Amino acid sequence: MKASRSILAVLLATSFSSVALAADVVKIAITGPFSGGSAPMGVSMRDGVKLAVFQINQRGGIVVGGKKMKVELVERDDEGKNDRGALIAQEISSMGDISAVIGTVNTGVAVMGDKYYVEKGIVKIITPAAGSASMTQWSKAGVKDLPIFRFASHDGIQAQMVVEKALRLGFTKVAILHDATNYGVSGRDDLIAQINKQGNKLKAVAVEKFAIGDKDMTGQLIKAKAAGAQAILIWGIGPELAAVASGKDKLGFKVPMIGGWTLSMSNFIDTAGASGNGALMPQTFIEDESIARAKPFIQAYHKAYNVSRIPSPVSAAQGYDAALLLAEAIHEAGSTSPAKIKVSLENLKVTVKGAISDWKKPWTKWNPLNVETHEAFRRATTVMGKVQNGHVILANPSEKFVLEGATTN
Amino acid sequence: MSAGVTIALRENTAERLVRLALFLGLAILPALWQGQYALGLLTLMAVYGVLLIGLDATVGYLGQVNLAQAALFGLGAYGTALAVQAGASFPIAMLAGIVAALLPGAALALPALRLEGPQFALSTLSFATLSVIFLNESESITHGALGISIIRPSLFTVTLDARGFYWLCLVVLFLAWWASEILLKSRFGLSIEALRDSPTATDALGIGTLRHKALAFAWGSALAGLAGALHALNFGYLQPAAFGYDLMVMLLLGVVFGGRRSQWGAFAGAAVVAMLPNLLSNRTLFLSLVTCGFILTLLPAIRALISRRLPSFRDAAPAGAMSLALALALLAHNVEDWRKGIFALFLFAAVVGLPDGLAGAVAAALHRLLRFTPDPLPQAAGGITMSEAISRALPLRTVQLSKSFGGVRAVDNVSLEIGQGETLGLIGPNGSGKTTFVNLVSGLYAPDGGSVEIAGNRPLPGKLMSAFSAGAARTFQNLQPFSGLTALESILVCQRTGGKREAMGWLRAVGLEANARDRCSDMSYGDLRFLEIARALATGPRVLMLDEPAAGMSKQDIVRLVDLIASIKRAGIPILLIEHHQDVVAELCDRVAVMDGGRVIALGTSAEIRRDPKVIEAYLGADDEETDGSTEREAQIC
Amino acid sequence: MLKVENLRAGYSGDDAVRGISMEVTEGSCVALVGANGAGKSTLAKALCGLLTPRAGRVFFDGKEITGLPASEVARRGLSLCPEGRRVFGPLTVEENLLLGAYPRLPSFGPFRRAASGDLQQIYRMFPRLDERRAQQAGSLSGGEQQMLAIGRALMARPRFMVLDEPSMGLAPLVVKEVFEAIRALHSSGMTILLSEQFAKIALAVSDRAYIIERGSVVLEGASAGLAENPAVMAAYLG
Amino acid sequence: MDAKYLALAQMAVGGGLMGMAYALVAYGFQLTYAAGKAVNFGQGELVMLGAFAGISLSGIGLPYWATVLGAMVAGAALGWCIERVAVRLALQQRNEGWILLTIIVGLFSLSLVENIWGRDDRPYPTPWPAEALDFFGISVTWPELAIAAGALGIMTLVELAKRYTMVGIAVQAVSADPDAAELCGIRSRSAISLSWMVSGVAAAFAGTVIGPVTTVGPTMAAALTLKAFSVAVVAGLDSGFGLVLAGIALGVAENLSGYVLGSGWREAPGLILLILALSLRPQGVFGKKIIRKV
Repeated sequence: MKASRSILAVLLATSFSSVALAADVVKIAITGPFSGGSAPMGVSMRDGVKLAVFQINQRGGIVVGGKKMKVELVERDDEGKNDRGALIAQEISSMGDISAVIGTVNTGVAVMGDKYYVEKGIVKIITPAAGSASMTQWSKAGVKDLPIFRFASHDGIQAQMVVEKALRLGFTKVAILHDATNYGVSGRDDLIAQINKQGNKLKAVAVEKFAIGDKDMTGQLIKAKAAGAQAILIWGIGPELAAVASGKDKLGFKVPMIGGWTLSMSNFIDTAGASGNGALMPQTFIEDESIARAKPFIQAYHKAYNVSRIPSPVSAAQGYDAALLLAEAIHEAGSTSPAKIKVSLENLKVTVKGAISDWKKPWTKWNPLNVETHEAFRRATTVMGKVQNGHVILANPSEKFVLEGATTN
Repeated sequence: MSAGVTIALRENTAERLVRLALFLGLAILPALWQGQYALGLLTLMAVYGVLLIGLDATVGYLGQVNLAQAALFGLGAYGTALAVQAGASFPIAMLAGIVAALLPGAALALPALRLEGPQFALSTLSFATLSVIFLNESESITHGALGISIIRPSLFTVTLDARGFYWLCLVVLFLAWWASEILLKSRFGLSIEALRDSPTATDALGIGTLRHKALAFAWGSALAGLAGALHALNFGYLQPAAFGYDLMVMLLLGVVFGGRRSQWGAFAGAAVVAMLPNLLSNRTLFLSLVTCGFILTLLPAIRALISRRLPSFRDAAPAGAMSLALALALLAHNVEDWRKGIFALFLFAAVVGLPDGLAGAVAAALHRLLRFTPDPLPQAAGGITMSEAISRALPLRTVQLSKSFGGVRAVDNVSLEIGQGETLGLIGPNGSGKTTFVNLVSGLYAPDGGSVEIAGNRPLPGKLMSAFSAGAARTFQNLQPFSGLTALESILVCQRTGGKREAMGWLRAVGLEANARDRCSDMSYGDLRFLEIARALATGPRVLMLDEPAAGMSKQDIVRLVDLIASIKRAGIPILLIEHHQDVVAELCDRVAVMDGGRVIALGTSAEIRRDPKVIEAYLGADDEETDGSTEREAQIC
Repeated sequence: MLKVENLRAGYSGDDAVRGISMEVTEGSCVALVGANGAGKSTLAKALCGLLTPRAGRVFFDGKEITGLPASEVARRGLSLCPEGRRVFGPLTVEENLLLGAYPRLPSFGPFRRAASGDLQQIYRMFPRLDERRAQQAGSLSGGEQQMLAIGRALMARPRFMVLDEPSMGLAPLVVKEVFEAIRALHSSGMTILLSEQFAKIALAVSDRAYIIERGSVVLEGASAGLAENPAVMAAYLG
Repeated sequence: MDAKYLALAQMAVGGGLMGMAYALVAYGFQLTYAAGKAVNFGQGELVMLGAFAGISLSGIGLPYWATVLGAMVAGAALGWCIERVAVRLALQQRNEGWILLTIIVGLFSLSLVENIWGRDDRPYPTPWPAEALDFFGISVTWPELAIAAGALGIMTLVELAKRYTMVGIAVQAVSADPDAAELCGIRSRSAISLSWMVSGVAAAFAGTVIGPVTTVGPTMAAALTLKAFSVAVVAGLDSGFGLVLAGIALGVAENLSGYVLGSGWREAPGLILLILALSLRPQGVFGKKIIRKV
């Protein structure tokens, strides 16, 4: 009896031990899909954040109100499933000691879960989810005070760049291909809106959908080819993009692919092989060690995770920079309270030197009429990348200055 | 010997009290376990509880792997969400959810319910896939992959906060539980269970298969819709992809893990499915869970070793799985990465170690610890009487009935009649076609030629139900017990009129009054034979067919059996009696037909038959001299 | 050669075999006679390992075989020709026969050649099987199936054969044919245990017999003597 | 030929070739179902594990054919494992446990693969030429042809082995009547194990020929399992080469309806046909009718 009671005591003690330690650490949560189809993005983002946190802790932590505090991470795998994401949001927001959240890949998860953070006023930096709905939902709802920030080049910007690029290459007829997820469908809508906005000089001669897991895109491509498309504008994730590329080859349909940032994922580049060459996509980051700013991050990542290439470099770099920005905001707030961190994120004083850029006040006070206030990336901070022989390079080398990064905003 | 407190509670009362306590506990839990997350998990558990109680109707009670529940859940959720968007009030929106699941569920029932096993699973799976395609592609209605967002309307005038909504879910769960229990413990529910154990017997005894399957499926669908409605109102955002294969697998695991055929099991399964994957994220909790699980699973293996035998696979496998889980939990570089694998190991240990599920294991443990007195049984009433006014038509007539299997003519041009109140014996060596004859008459097989007439009606060939409606009831040579039911319940499902008292009356008639509460799977072979006769009698047949009722019975039982059949005969019920025991046949039968090689070789009184050389030969086997003569004689008779 | 001590066996519920002891000496033909449901088939199954006995022991050639799996028992030379024939319906007649010799045929090599001698012997014994060697066994008539079942059991070159209800469901003429084959087998020196409901024919073929009723032996002795015994006849027709 | 009809023909051919892949995976279902009336819902995971095993072997520099052989060996071992760990027990318990235990084993394999080989899809390296072949305007790639040839090849091989080796005949005997087979000295349990091993071999082989077309990733299993299960049940779980016809029919139906109705609806007509086919012929289109006995 005595023994069992002491075992119970030990169990209880261990389960509350994390609470006991919580006093002198800053707790940050990372959420995203670490298993399942979108895992390559989720895992790269997570590892980017962890790398930043590791470096911060190595330096002794964040100085908060004169005291150095280490950062402790809480990881949650949302499996890319909405309900699971919503539950995780509920869990994190009721933990009570979480200062901020970084993450989310799938737009649906953000739409379903973020309201719990908003209710509790917990700061969240969305990265790398690019779907428009994750921010526009708040302007639609007319939320006055929003603790959600985005650190990703959102689909609006990306669609604008894709359409611009297609026009600059002199195309008049394009096919739009997209996957059947929230990401793909909203990407399609953004593209059509952009074509409209840029004067309807492009004509979408075919709009076709494909499902996650589809590996045979012949039907969609035959239709695009028959309609005389000169380029394929595409919104999807790695494996299906690769299937489109190889399907194009099979049919001898030699037109360029221009699409969302996901065309830079290694699972597209590896799987598509030679047929992926020439694909164009907006990028906030390119895994190219010749870019001086990016080099230390790339090398540190390769070393820390023992890889020669990052599965999703954009996700990783954005996760890394988001963590750095957050750390700075906590320092400037001088507190681990989410409310104060939110205010300091909206008014960052110091320029943060990240792997992507020098971030100078990336966000401003939330205005429900203008989602851009909580969006960090602008058209000017995003470049066009191109797949070449297994790597993403700058489509236009003259844009290198953007990545070398004069101060942003 | 512990002198412990004797629990004088009645079993059902105890169960009700525990359930009440459970719900009260759940209702006050948010006050103790604070926070939105706790509420979120509890709400999810309540919603899944409703969903799994519905799924259990098909997976547990009907015994069919139903893969459509997740999709029906989704359809219900979308129905509610669309209704809310259209401005419906709270109760109307809930109703819309139920209807949105019930109607497609009914449409699926039509083709699917004629199937069993893998075929049933596949048709429900196809339906599920179709539903998700529909939700995804009908962008003008459902907004497709973009999903649909709603704001929870107020319930009449009350705006529900998270806690209020949780309480609402609890109330719905309670009602669903209660209604399911009433439904599934009623004659209807018993019929479903009977159906699972022997669809042949339920058809032959007029309980009917299709109708019950359809109703069970409809009930499951309605609950899926209800759960879907709660789900939509809970999260306020829906996407079609959420209702696919992954959810379906989780639900199925939940039902089996919790324990089939019990609302407690469905609830336990829901708790596990809702909580476990989420709780596993907490490192400390998770480690203690794995450790506890590991220690628990070690027990059977250790017990085996103590009694000095090698632990069987069933004893050892859960421990193996849990030790692997423990190793992963302690050694893996990143435990979060292995979450799914560890969850799978947990489930493996549970499914192998607890074949009756969590609820089954707990109930068994409770029964070992405490003694419950069962509810009292009503006084027996009624007895063996002819059910309806005797019609003038012959109870049974077959004309030139034939049936072959492969190259063998099992029944060959058999024409027989049974008169009013007559008992006809049907004897013959093994394999002579007696049982095939009964199978033809009772509609299990369709004859190749000839016709059957029962009490003046011509049932459809090859339809058990049709033969039953005409007035035939039978027992089976290879017993077809409703293994999951008790003796009393077995009678209740077969009765067309009357209640428990009358059912007890039938049990009394066959001398099984004391066994009323025994589960058929635990009854002896002889008792089951008597129970089959009681079952057939309870349907009020116009002709009773007994297929080798004395086979495998002890001498005393045979004496009992003869008395029973004699009393059935006295009540005026015509009987077709297949039997090997000559003394039984001689004592009971007015006439005896002898079959050999699929044909009737002799027909007459017992005494006449006994003198018939063909019969003697058929029974004692062919001697050289006799065979030659007999084949010629045989040709003359037929 | 076969010795059974106080065997009890059954499926669910009551034992169908309630403590039977018996013995079969080498070269003899012993009959088990009893009505349907007396427990003969249960006994036969328990002997050859298809059913694990609940109590008692079985010795074959002086070695205990109680509880061994049927395949092991078969490999030791005890061959059961089961009740209801149980031929492999989808397979051809010749494949059925070959399966009888399975343990000694090469798994991948030229098995037909290895078994050709035995096959010829069976075909000589049952010419009808020769005619239908390429036909599906399920399409044979009852008598042919019974011959096939006996042939299949013989292909194992058994030293001891148990024939369970070989007459079941057969027309009298066919029964005669089958029993002639059994008699021939016996005279060629095979040890046989014959379970049969037709007392007269079983007693005519066998040397010794056990009369079984409700799972127990009620009479035993030389077949000739039992055939004269009016009690045996009475047991069969009441 | 008119461009529209050419496009339809292209879709039909592509669908038919993919249908051969379904048939190949479905064949694995058939083998284990015959052995003990068990359906392995982890069949897709076996395909995936086989493909990953092959990729690992090619990673250490083995040529394609050697990776195929290696994968098949791994498949045999995995098939044996599943039978031992999950199926034997479920069959003894005679409940719906089989379906769950195989799903659970599949779930665990998924997690295993995600952690060993990562979560990414990757290509399966092959020696086939990259450019497509052109038959009267219809393009067909080498890996697609390899699926068709491989499917027919391995099915023919196994079917021949079933008919022309003693072991094969014994396995058939066990599936027809396990008790009678035991009486012939055949160890039924070993025969069932063997069936699972062969099923594993077929699945792993399927992984190595399907992998080059679809790419290999942890998520490839679910879709394949469901498609193959559909093909197996619709054709009839004892239908032999009927699978090939059912597989091709499903593949063609999918592709054509995807083309005509829009890609989102590609599976719908096939599924509706499937439900109808089952309600008309529950034993499967090419299956044998079952007689109830009491």
